[in-house]
Amino acid sequence: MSIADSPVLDFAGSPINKALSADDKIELYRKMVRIRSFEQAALKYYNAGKMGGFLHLYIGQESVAVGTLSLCGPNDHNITAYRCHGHALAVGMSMNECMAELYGKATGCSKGKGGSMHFFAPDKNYWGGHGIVAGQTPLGLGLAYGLKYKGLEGAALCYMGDGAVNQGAYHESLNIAALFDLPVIYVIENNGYSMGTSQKRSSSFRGCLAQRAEGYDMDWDVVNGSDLYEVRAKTHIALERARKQHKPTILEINTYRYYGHSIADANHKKYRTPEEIENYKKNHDPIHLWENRLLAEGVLTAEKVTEIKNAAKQEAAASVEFAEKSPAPAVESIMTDVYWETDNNTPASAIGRHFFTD
Amino acid sequence: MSIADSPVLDFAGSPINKALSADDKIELYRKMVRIRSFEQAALKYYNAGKMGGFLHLYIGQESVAVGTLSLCGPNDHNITAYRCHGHALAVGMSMNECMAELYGKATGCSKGKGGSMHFFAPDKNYWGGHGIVAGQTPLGLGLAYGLKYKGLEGAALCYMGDGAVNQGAYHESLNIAALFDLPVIYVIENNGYSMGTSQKRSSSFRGCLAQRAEGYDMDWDVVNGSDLYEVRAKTHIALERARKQHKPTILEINTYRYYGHSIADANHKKYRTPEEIENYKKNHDPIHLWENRLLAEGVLTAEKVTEIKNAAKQEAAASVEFAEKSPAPAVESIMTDVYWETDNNTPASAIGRHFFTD
Amino acid sequence: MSRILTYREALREGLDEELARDENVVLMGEEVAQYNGAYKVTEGLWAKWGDKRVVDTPISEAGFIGMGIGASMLGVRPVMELMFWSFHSVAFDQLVNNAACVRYMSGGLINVPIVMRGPANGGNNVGATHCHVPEALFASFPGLKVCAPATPADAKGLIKTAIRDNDPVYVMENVLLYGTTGEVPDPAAGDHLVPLGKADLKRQGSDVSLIAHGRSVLHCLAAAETLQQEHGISAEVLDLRSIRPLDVDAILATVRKTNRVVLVDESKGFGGVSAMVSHLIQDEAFDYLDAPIKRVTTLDAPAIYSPFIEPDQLPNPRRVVEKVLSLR
Amino acid sequence: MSRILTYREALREGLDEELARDENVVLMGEEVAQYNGAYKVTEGLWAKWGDKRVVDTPISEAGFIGMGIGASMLGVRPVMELMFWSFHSVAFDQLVNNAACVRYMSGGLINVPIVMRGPANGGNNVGATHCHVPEALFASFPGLKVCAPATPADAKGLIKTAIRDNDPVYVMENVLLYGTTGEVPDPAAGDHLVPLGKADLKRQGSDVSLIAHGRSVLHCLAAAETLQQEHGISAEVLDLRSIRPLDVDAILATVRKTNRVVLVDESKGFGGVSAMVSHLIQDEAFDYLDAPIKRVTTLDAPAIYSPFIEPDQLPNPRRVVEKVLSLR
Ligand SMILES: Cc1ncc(C[n+]2csc(CCOP(=O)(O)OP(=O)(O)O)c2C)c(N)n1
Ligand SMILES: Cc1ncc(C[n+]2csc(CCOP(=O)(O)OP(=O)(O)O)c2C)c(N)n1
Ligand SMILES: [Mg+2]
Ligand SMILES: [Mg+2]
Repeated sequence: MSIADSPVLDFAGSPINKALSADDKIELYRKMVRIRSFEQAALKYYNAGKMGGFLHLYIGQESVAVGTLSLCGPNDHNITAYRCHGHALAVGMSMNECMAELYGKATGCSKGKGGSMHFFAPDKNYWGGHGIVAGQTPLGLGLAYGLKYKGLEGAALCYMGDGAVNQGAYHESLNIAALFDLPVIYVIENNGYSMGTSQKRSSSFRGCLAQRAEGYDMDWDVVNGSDLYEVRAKTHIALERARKQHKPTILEINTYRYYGHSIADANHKKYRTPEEIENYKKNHDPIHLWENRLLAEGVLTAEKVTEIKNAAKQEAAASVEFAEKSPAPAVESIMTDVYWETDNNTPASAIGRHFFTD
Repeated sequence: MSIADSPVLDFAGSPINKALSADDKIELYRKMVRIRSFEQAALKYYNAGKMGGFLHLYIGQESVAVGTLSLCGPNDHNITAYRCHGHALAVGMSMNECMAELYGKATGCSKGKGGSMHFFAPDKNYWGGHGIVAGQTPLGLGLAYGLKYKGLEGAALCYMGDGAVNQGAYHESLNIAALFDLPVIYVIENNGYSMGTSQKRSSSFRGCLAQRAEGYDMDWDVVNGSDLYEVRAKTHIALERARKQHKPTILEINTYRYYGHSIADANHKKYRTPEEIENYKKNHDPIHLWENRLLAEGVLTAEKVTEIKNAAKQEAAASVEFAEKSPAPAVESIMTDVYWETDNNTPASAIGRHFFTD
Repeated sequence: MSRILTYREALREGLDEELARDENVVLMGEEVAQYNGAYKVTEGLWAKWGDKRVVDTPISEAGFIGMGIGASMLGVRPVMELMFWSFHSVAFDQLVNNAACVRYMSGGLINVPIVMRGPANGGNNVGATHCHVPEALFASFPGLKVCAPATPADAKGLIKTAIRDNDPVYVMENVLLYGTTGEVPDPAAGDHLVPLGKADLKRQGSDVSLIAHGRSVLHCLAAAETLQQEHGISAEVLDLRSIRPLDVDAILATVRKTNRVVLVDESKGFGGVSAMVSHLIQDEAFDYLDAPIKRVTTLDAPAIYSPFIEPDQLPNPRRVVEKVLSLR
Repeated sequence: MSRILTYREALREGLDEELARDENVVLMGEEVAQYNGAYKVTEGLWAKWGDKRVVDTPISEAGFIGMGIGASMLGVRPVMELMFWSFHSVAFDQLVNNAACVRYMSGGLINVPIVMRGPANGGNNVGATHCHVPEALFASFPGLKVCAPATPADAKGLIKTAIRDNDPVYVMENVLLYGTTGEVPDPAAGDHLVPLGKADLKRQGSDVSLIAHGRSVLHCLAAAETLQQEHGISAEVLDLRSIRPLDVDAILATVRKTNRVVLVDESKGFGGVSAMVSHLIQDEAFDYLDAPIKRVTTLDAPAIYSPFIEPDQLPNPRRVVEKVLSLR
């Protein structure tokens, strides 16, 4: 959360960024804009009572998912916590299946079973979407273990919040990652707060949260999340370390969320000042900064910006329509997707009673 | 476990050690000898089939409990894991109640309910004796919390093994200790092994295990456990930091166990060489070194040594006799000590069914 | 002398009174202080009582719950909030070993006067990991006590009793009850305490006994109304309130009176409080049963998110009515 | 074609065969490799299969179990040892949320083919924290499967089936059974698999049904012998073997045959497998019951250490006989 203090470095010249074509850069822009549009639509219809439960918006943090995941190849896997919409769209999930999931419709990515916190797309190497703080951190380790076990050159990106670093499961995972040389990258998306608790009220640390890596003899870095070039440049190094050396890394990416912890969080202007929020919006917004950068580079034009924004809005609106029109899940669907064996009607599933509803 | 590499420093001149009278020094010696004698007797009768379950011997590590606990005053509390006999005797529990507990007799310190892993003496500020690896680490934090809450100038010493550092609960405790400024000292009794796993096969770390403290902005130190002067000198600093500043510390005390993990561990000469064990016994035994030191200082004489050793052996033998002669607990005692309210026959305990044995 | 309070206000009043009564009582948990609680149960208490008595913790359930247990051994009386009871899963060892067994393993030398509280329920679309209802799970560990109030008055009375009890008491609240209202005795009339181990007959009846706890009690009361109005069936509703200790006498009394039982329990079908109560009834009132004991439980799958069908997964008045009508 | 093996050897043979059959099978746990297992179940397997297939982990149950779950999502098939099942308490979230719910929350996109195994029992004087018997606890979470073999043949057959099953299967072994012996089919005669969900009638009888799992089955067999010899009572012994899925048909069949039931269960009295089975029986075989269903459970306190009286806390043949004799 010390974005303001970071020295201004320019990562545009890093090889991984120099390799980007103009189209690639525009595509990164489009992805971030689409995430924001999707969530703005979600927010609107959540407030209209169309969804239940929580809605944890990613708005303000888009560069993290888009920047890091833009570097991923077919053997790179990823997993995150409940603030999972940005990653979902970044890996290529459609707005339709995501919006329908928020609505709790049968056409949702999880058939309406998971909701906002539980988007999954294993076909896109995206393993969710997890609601228990830091509960996904050993799973991310396991993805890395699986990659190494199968002899694949890949990495597992495991995202988490700044509040999650104080869960035991994360610590256990760090030690195993370093001890077993597993290709996992823990990405701390440090937005400065865990619900209403500022980082300094939840964690004791020296330097930064990522630096705890040293206690495990592990590499780490801190990243200015509002600069997409920096996110990519530093993540690339960690990815290569994972893929080629099977070595883990902690990356702490400083970022910010503009809305409350979840939309039910009406307190969010109490635990931080309106000025703080405004400052981020004005001076550190990752989409805005990337837009300016590409405009300056001559890669984007004002017309293109408008076109991309409009298209994203339309896509989001269409996904709302898709979700609205989709059928609710049937009550019977409550009882499927519990066991693989019963879902697949295997001989094993016919032996003994599996379900105990009176 | 890097005792051999430690530079040879002399802590005899530390004020806390200079303050020791000849009698004090002899008393420290006596305590260590008594612990060893007690456990040698326990080993003998365990092997004779007189006890059940586990027997985790402290032999080789005596200086840790005796050295650290010798500094404790009325407001200092302590708690440890299952290797708990040394601490029990060091705080002043009698051999009788301890031996009887190993025997599972009604006269045991826990009435035969706890066994080898679960000695307790709250009246001596000793809170056990805990079987789940690192499960006691948040309890130690809680003792510190209680002290601070009540405005007492004291510290909580929480002992643990080198294998316990990779449990999540410990990590959570460290963060809270540093964040809340709690007067707790985590004493890692590093005997180099967690069961059959050497430290380097269980932990990834830079420098040493205690150094992980830096990730929490916490103080730490490493101690040569075979030198009682050093144990006292360094623990004293941590205790003062806790008492006066409410600041936590991790102390890693290098030590060694001569026997297997528990007596059932017949493997213990497979995962470490006989030479390694011999080297410790010969060159690093804390009792032996202290004895030599006191002989050199002229505080002890050969006769006194013999007298102390004989007395300890007799005391241990007497405790065996006490245990042998003590009655087994009555079957009815299984159902007491579950709830405070039922034990004390309070009105609350008369309302509703508390127990559900068919 | 009674006022109408919400369940949330009643809990808060109970906490506030106990903070005033005993300086060793301290509230702890994630967001309980400055944020006023995720569900606002502790609203205003930090402002009133300050940093020492109302404490925000990091997201470290094993750490802070273990800390509370340790402090309780020295006489502090921590009342700890799990933002959801479901998060017990990351602190399970502290909850079932350290809290439940230390007294026993020490031969009675130690007691652990802690209270754990927070919501334990499905029905608010938060999905499988956030909807566990662990009353039976914790009641199965001797050394622990468990209760689950259904009304504001019981919520206040039980939280106060729990805080004064010298054993660990786990209080299961319900997000969907926080806003419900009911009469709560005026503090001026004296301490309002509801004992652990005492069930409450929430409705008299003669044809069938509906036995439940927590929000399921409200389903039973609604179902009883329908049964009376539409089917002429007189249902008695027994609110267990406390799971351990359990008011077995009250259970047997209602069964002996009506001879027919439906147990309503938000647990999943395998186990739950209801399986235990069912066993007890057939064991101790076998000859009084005119029909098998039936249950209404949560459909036996992890909790679904979809707001369209989550209500169908849970016990609800319709399912209770149907079950009663199906009794032979 | 049968050999006499110990329960331990039978498990080991099953593990060894599955390591050979499927290169994705990997054994993990504390001390399972170089130390040959705390209870020597995995003895020799590291020497035979090497570092990749048999892996020692740090004392980080949440970490390594979560790791196994994550790896299983990619097709690895981890068979993980808990040195004691009691240590589930420090990994509970991984065991009941990640393993049990990920399939559901993803709408069926993911499966988690893990096996968790280790001893789950009292009786070896290791005290309250090491003696949990969590069969019912885990069976209450839909998404999980649970079994508890009582004999060497069942141990081998069930561990092999568990490994091939595509859902998480939790296998509850028993320290006190590891050294017991029994016939196990020769591998030359083909794969020996015991399906989940199939109970085994371990002894025929006509007067009373003793229903149990794990070591309690042996108590039932011993008690049945005494009942026959000394009291002329013919007891049938049904070994559930698998807790979830549960062979309800076999349970109802024996009840319909004998009309009298004693359930023997090492759980504590509140809940347990037996409370669930009791509820099922009275629900589905009400008219066949000539007497209330009785249980023999562990005395309802944390596990005591004292070797002098620990056997009295647990079910044992004497207590089973007495319970049968007390049936009216
Ligand atoms: C084990 C657990 N404890 C508490 C919660 C409730 N909770 C959900 S999110 C959250 C804050 C997490 O903050 P952070 O890790 O910084 O992530 P962010 O929300 O900022 O993305 C809390 C306390 C939970 N889901 N799981
Ligand atoms: C959570 C948990 N996991 C595993 C065990 C089994 N176990 C008991 S002691 C031990 C080794 C601990 O080693 P260390 O912490 O170095 O302590 P030492 O025995 O050397 O004193 C293990 C694995 C346990 N008791 N609790
Ligand atoms: Mg955050
Ligand atoms: Mg050790």
